[in-house]
Amino acid sequence: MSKDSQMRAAINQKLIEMGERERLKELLRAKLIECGWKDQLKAHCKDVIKEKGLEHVTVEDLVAEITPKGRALVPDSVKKELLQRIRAFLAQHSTL
Amino acid sequence: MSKDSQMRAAINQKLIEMGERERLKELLRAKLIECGWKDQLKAHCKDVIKEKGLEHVTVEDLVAEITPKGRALVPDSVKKELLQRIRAFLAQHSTL
Amino acid sequence: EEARRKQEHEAFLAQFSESLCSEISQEVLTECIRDTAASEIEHAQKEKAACVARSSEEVCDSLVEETLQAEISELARGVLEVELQRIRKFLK
Repeated sequence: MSKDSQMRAAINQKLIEMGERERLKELLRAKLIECGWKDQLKAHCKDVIKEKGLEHVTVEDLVAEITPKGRALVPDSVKKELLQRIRAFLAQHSTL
Repeated sequence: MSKDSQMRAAINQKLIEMGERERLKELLRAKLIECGWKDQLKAHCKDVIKEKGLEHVTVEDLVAEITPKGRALVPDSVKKELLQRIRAFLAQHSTL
Repeated sequence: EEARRKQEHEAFLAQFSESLCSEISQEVLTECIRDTAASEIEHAQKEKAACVARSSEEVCDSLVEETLQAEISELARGVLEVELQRIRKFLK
Protein backbone atom coordinates (compact mmCIF):
# COMPACT_ATOMS: atom_id res chain seq x y z
CA MET A 1 0.00 0.00 0.00
CA SER A 2 1.48 3.34 -1.02
CA LYS A 3 1.95 6.22 1.43
CA ASP A 4 -0.84 8.16 -0.24
CA SER A 5 -3.36 5.36 -0.08
CA GLN A 6 -2.45 4.71 3.57
CA MET A 7 -3.04 8.38 4.27
CA ARG A 8 -6.34 8.36 2.40
CA ALA A 9 -7.50 5.35 4.40
CA ALA A 10 -6.46 7.03 7.66
CA ILE A 11 -8.28 10.26 6.78
CA ASN A 12 -11.41 8.40 5.78
CA GLN A 13 -11.35 6.35 8.95
CA LYS A 14 -11.00 9.43 11.11
CA LEU A 15 -13.84 11.19 9.25
CA ILE A 16 -16.12 8.18 9.67
CA GLU A 17 -15.20 7.59 13.33
CA MET A 18 -16.08 11.13 14.28
CA GLY A 19 -19.24 11.25 12.17
CA GLU A 20 -17.69 14.02 10.07
CA ARG A 21 -18.03 12.16 6.76
CA GLU A 22 -21.81 12.05 7.14
CA ARG A 23 -21.90 15.71 8.19
CA LEU A 24 -19.86 16.67 5.12
CA LYS A 25 -22.22 14.79 2.83
CA GLU A 26 -25.14 16.52 4.51
CA LEU A 27 -23.45 19.88 4.00
CA LEU A 28 -22.87 19.08 0.33
CA ARG A 29 -26.51 18.08 -0.18
CA ALA A 30 -27.65 21.34 1.41
CA LYS A 31 -25.24 23.34 -0.75
CA LEU A 32 -26.48 21.61 -3.90
CA ILE A 33 -30.01 22.71 -3.13
CA GLU A 34 -28.94 26.20 -2.10
CA CYS A 35 -26.96 26.87 -5.29
CA GLY A 36 -29.76 25.67 -7.58
CA TRP A 37 -27.96 22.51 -8.71
CA LYS A 38 -30.94 20.33 -7.94
CA ASP A 39 -33.40 22.55 -9.83
CA GLN A 40 -31.13 22.80 -12.86
CA LEU A 41 -30.62 19.06 -12.98
CA LYS A 42 -34.33 18.40 -12.55
CA ALA A 43 -35.02 20.63 -15.54
CA HIS A 44 -32.35 18.78 -17.50
CA CYS A 45 -34.03 15.45 -16.60
CA LYS A 46 -37.31 16.72 -17.93
CA ASP A 47 -35.65 17.87 -21.17
CA VAL A 48 -34.07 14.45 -21.68
CA ILE A 49 -37.37 12.68 -21.04
CA LYS A 50 -39.13 15.03 -23.42
CA GLU A 51 -36.51 14.55 -26.08
CA LYS A 52 -36.30 10.75 -25.87
CA GLY A 53 -39.92 10.06 -25.01
CA LEU A 54 -41.01 8.73 -21.63
CA GLU A 55 -41.56 5.23 -22.92
CA HIS A 56 -37.95 5.00 -24.08
CA VAL A 57 -36.23 6.10 -20.88
CA THR A 58 -35.24 3.91 -17.91
CA VAL A 59 -33.81 5.22 -14.64
CA GLU A 60 -30.38 3.90 -15.68
CA ASP A 61 -30.54 5.72 -19.03
CA LEU A 62 -31.52 8.91 -17.34
CA VAL A 63 -28.76 8.63 -14.74
CA ALA A 64 -26.18 7.98 -17.47
CA GLU A 65 -27.50 10.90 -19.48
CA ILE A 66 -27.53 13.50 -16.73
CA THR A 67 -24.42 12.48 -14.76
CA PRO A 68 -21.86 14.50 -16.80
CA LYS A 69 -23.96 17.64 -16.44
CA GLY A 70 -24.57 16.84 -12.79
CA ARG A 71 -20.82 16.76 -12.19
CA ALA A 72 -20.13 19.87 -14.24
CA LEU A 73 -22.81 21.89 -12.50
CA VAL A 74 -21.28 21.57 -9.03
CA PRO A 75 -19.79 25.03 -8.33
CA ASP A 76 -16.08 25.10 -7.56
CA SER A 77 -16.83 27.17 -4.48
CA VAL A 78 -18.81 24.25 -3.03
CA LYS A 79 -15.96 21.78 -3.58
CA LYS A 80 -13.53 24.34 -2.17
CA GLU A 81 -15.62 24.80 0.96
CA LEU A 82 -15.79 21.07 1.48
CA LEU A 83 -12.03 20.70 1.10
CA GLN A 84 -11.51 23.58 3.50
CA ARG A 85 -13.65 21.81 6.05
CA ILE A 86 -11.74 18.57 5.65
CA ARG A 87 -8.48 20.46 6.15
CA ALA A 88 -9.79 22.21 9.25
CA PHE A 89 -11.00 18.89 10.63
CA LEU A 90 -7.59 17.31 10.07
CA ALA A 91 -5.82 20.26 11.65
CA GLN A 92 -7.99 19.82 14.72
CA HIS A 93 -7.61 16.04 14.87
CA SER A 94 -4.06 15.67 13.61
CA THR A 95 -3.09 12.25 14.87
CA LEU A 96 -2.47 10.98 11.36
CA MET B 1 52.37 29.58 30.04
CA SER B 2 54.63 26.71 28.93
CA LYS B 3 56.58 26.87 25.70
CA ASP B 4 54.32 24.22 24.13
CA SER B 5 51.13 26.04 24.91
CA GLN B 6 52.61 29.31 23.70
CA MET B 7 53.46 27.63 20.42
CA ARG B 8 50.03 26.04 20.24
CA ALA B 9 48.36 29.41 20.72
CA ALA B 10 50.61 31.02 18.10
CA ILE B 11 49.92 28.31 15.52
CA ASN B 12 46.20 28.43 16.21
CA GLN B 13 46.23 32.16 15.68
CA LYS B 14 48.13 31.75 12.42
CA LEU B 15 45.69 29.08 11.26
CA ILE B 16 42.80 31.43 11.79
CA GLU B 17 44.52 34.53 10.45
CA MET B 18 45.57 32.81 7.25
CA GLY B 19 42.12 31.34 6.75
CA GLU B 20 43.59 27.84 6.86
CA ARG B 21 41.33 26.63 9.66
CA GLU B 22 38.27 27.48 7.57
CA ARG B 23 39.85 25.90 4.50
CA LEU B 24 40.54 22.70 6.43
CA LYS B 25 36.92 22.56 7.58
CA GLU B 26 35.76 23.21 4.03
CA LEU B 27 38.01 20.43 2.76
CA LEU B 28 36.56 18.00 5.27
CA ARG B 29 32.99 19.00 4.39
CA ALA B 30 33.69 18.48 0.69
CA LYS B 31 35.34 15.12 1.35
CA LEU B 32 32.37 13.96 3.41
CA ILE B 33 30.06 14.67 0.50
CA GLU B 34 32.45 13.19 -2.07
CA CYS B 35 32.90 9.89 -0.23
CA GLY B 36 29.15 9.37 0.22
CA TRP B 37 29.17 9.97 3.98
CA LYS B 38 26.42 12.58 3.73
CA ASP B 39 24.19 10.34 1.63
CA GLN B 40 24.66 7.45 4.04
CA LEU B 41 23.80 9.72 6.95
CA LYS B 42 20.70 10.99 5.15
CA ALA B 43 19.57 7.42 4.53
CA HIS B 44 20.13 6.60 8.21
CA CYS B 45 18.06 9.66 9.20
CA LYS B 46 15.23 8.47 6.96
CA ASP B 47 15.35 5.01 8.57
CA VAL B 48 15.19 6.46 12.08
CA ILE B 49 12.31 8.80 11.18
CA LYS B 50 10.44 5.90 9.57
CA GLU B 51 11.06 3.62 12.52
CA LYS B 52 10.12 6.11 15.25
CA GLY B 53 7.46 8.06 13.36
CA LEU B 54 7.95 11.69 12.36
CA GLU B 55 5.72 12.98 15.15
CA HIS B 56 7.90 11.29 17.77
CA VAL B 57 11.29 12.62 16.61
CA THR B 58 12.86 15.99 17.37
CA VAL B 59 16.06 17.26 15.77
CA GLU B 60 17.85 16.60 19.06
CA ASP B 61 16.60 12.99 19.19
CA LEU B 62 17.73 12.42 15.65
CA VAL B 63 21.14 13.98 16.27
CA ALA B 64 21.63 11.74 19.31
CA GLU B 65 20.53 8.70 17.34
CA ILE B 66 22.72 9.22 14.27
CA THR B 67 25.86 10.66 15.85
CA PRO B 68 27.60 7.35 16.66
CA LYS B 69 27.06 6.06 13.14
CA GLY B 70 28.02 9.45 11.70
CA ARG B 71 31.36 9.32 13.46
CA ALA B 72 31.98 5.70 12.60
CA LEU B 73 31.23 6.20 8.93
CA VAL B 74 34.02 8.72 8.28
CA PRO B 75 36.55 6.85 6.11
CA ASP B 76 40.10 6.56 7.41
CA SER B 77 41.39 7.96 4.13
CA VAL B 78 39.52 11.22 4.78
CA LYS B 79 40.92 11.54 8.30
CA LYS B 80 44.37 10.74 6.96
CA GLU B 81 44.16 13.40 4.27
CA LEU B 82 43.10 16.03 6.77
CA LEU B 83 45.93 15.09 9.10
CA GLN B 84 48.39 15.22 6.23
CA ARG B 85 47.34 18.72 5.36
CA ILE B 86 47.54 19.89 8.96
CA ARG B 87 51.03 18.41 9.26
CA ALA B 88 52.14 20.14 6.10
CA PHE B 89 50.85 23.47 7.35
CA LEU B 90 52.48 23.04 10.74
CA ALA B 91 55.78 22.04 9.19
CA GLN B 92 55.71 25.20 7.13
CA HIS B 93 54.61 27.59 9.84
CA SER B 94 56.19 26.42 13.06
CA THR B 95 59.74 27.26 13.85
CA LEU B 96 61.91 25.71 16.44
CA GLU C 1 71.24 19.30 22.38
CA GLU C 2 70.17 20.46 18.94
CA ALA C 3 69.13 16.94 17.96
CA ARG C 4 67.15 16.53 21.18
CA ARG C 5 65.34 19.84 20.62
CA LYS C 6 64.55 18.86 17.08
CA GLN C 7 63.17 15.52 18.22
CA GLU C 8 61.05 17.21 20.86
CA HIS C 9 59.73 19.65 18.30
CA GLU C 10 58.81 16.82 15.93
CA ALA C 11 56.98 15.04 18.73
CA PHE C 12 55.12 18.23 19.61
CA LEU C 13 54.07 18.77 15.98
CA ALA C 14 52.86 15.18 15.65
CA GLN C 15 50.80 15.42 18.81
CA PHE C 16 49.49 18.87 17.98
CA SER C 17 48.52 17.80 14.46
CA GLU C 18 46.55 14.90 15.86
CA SER C 19 44.69 17.03 18.38
CA LEU C 20 43.99 19.75 15.80
CA CYS C 21 42.75 17.14 13.35
CA SER C 22 40.37 15.64 15.89
CA GLU C 23 39.22 19.11 16.99
CA ILE C 24 38.42 20.17 13.43
CA SER C 25 36.78 16.80 12.65
CA GLN C 26 34.66 17.09 15.78
CA GLU C 27 33.52 20.60 14.84
CA VAL C 28 32.69 19.69 11.24
CA LEU C 29 30.97 16.40 12.11
CA THR C 30 28.84 17.99 14.83
CA GLU C 31 27.77 20.73 12.44
CA CYS C 32 27.14 18.37 9.49
CA ILE C 33 25.23 15.84 11.60
CA ARG C 34 23.01 18.55 13.02
CA ASP C 35 22.39 20.12 9.61
CA THR C 36 21.58 16.75 8.08
CA ALA C 37 19.19 15.81 10.90
CA ALA C 38 17.41 19.17 10.76
CA SER C 39 17.07 19.14 6.99
CA GLU C 40 15.87 15.52 6.93
CA ILE C 41 13.19 16.29 9.52
CA GLU C 42 12.15 19.35 7.56
CA HIS C 43 12.09 17.33 4.35
CA ALA C 44 9.97 14.61 5.99
CA GLN C 45 7.57 17.24 7.35
CA LYS C 46 7.17 18.83 3.93
CA GLU C 47 6.66 15.44 2.33
CA LYS C 48 4.01 14.54 4.88
CA ALA C 49 2.21 17.86 4.46
CA ALA C 50 2.14 17.32 0.70
CA CYS C 51 0.83 13.78 1.20
CA VAL C 52 -1.92 15.03 3.55
CA ALA C 53 -2.87 17.76 1.06
CA ARG C 54 -3.04 15.33 -1.87
CA SER C 55 -4.95 12.73 0.12
CA SER C 56 -7.41 15.31 1.48
CA GLU C 57 -8.22 16.38 -2.06
CA GLU C 58 -8.74 12.79 -3.13
CA VAL C 59 -10.95 12.08 -0.13
CA CYS C 60 -12.93 15.23 -0.91
CA ASP C 61 -13.33 14.23 -4.57
CA SER C 62 -14.53 10.74 -3.67
CA LEU C 63 -16.96 12.16 -1.13
CA VAL C 64 -18.37 14.55 -3.74
CA GLU C 65 -18.60 11.75 -6.32
CA GLU C 66 -20.33 9.39 -3.88
CA THR C 67 -22.86 12.05 -2.88
CA LEU C 68 -23.47 13.13 -6.47
CA GLN C 69 -24.13 9.58 -7.61
CA ALA C 70 -26.67 9.05 -4.85
CA GLU C 71 -28.32 12.42 -5.46
CA ILE C 72 -28.44 11.98 -9.24
CA SER C 73 -30.00 8.50 -8.95
CA GLU C 74 -32.58 9.73 -6.49
CA LEU C 75 -33.36 12.77 -8.63
CA ALA C 76 -33.68 10.76 -11.86
CA ARG C 77 -35.92 8.22 -10.15
CA GLY C 78 -38.04 10.98 -8.64
CA VAL C 79 -38.49 12.93 -11.89
CA LEU C 80 -39.30 9.79 -13.86
CA GLU C 81 -41.84 8.74 -11.24
CA VAL C 82 -43.56 12.13 -11.35
CA GLU C 83 -43.63 12.11 -15.14
CA LEU C 84 -45.10 8.61 -15.18
CA GLN C 85 -47.78 9.60 -12.69
CA ARG C 86 -48.57 12.65 -14.78
CA ILE C 87 -49.02 10.50 -17.89
CA ARG C 88 -51.13 7.95 -15.99
CA LYS C 89 -53.35 10.72 -14.69
CA PHE C 90 -53.63 12.15 -18.18
CA LEU C 91 -54.55 8.76 -19.66
CA LYS C 92 -57.22 8.23 -17.03
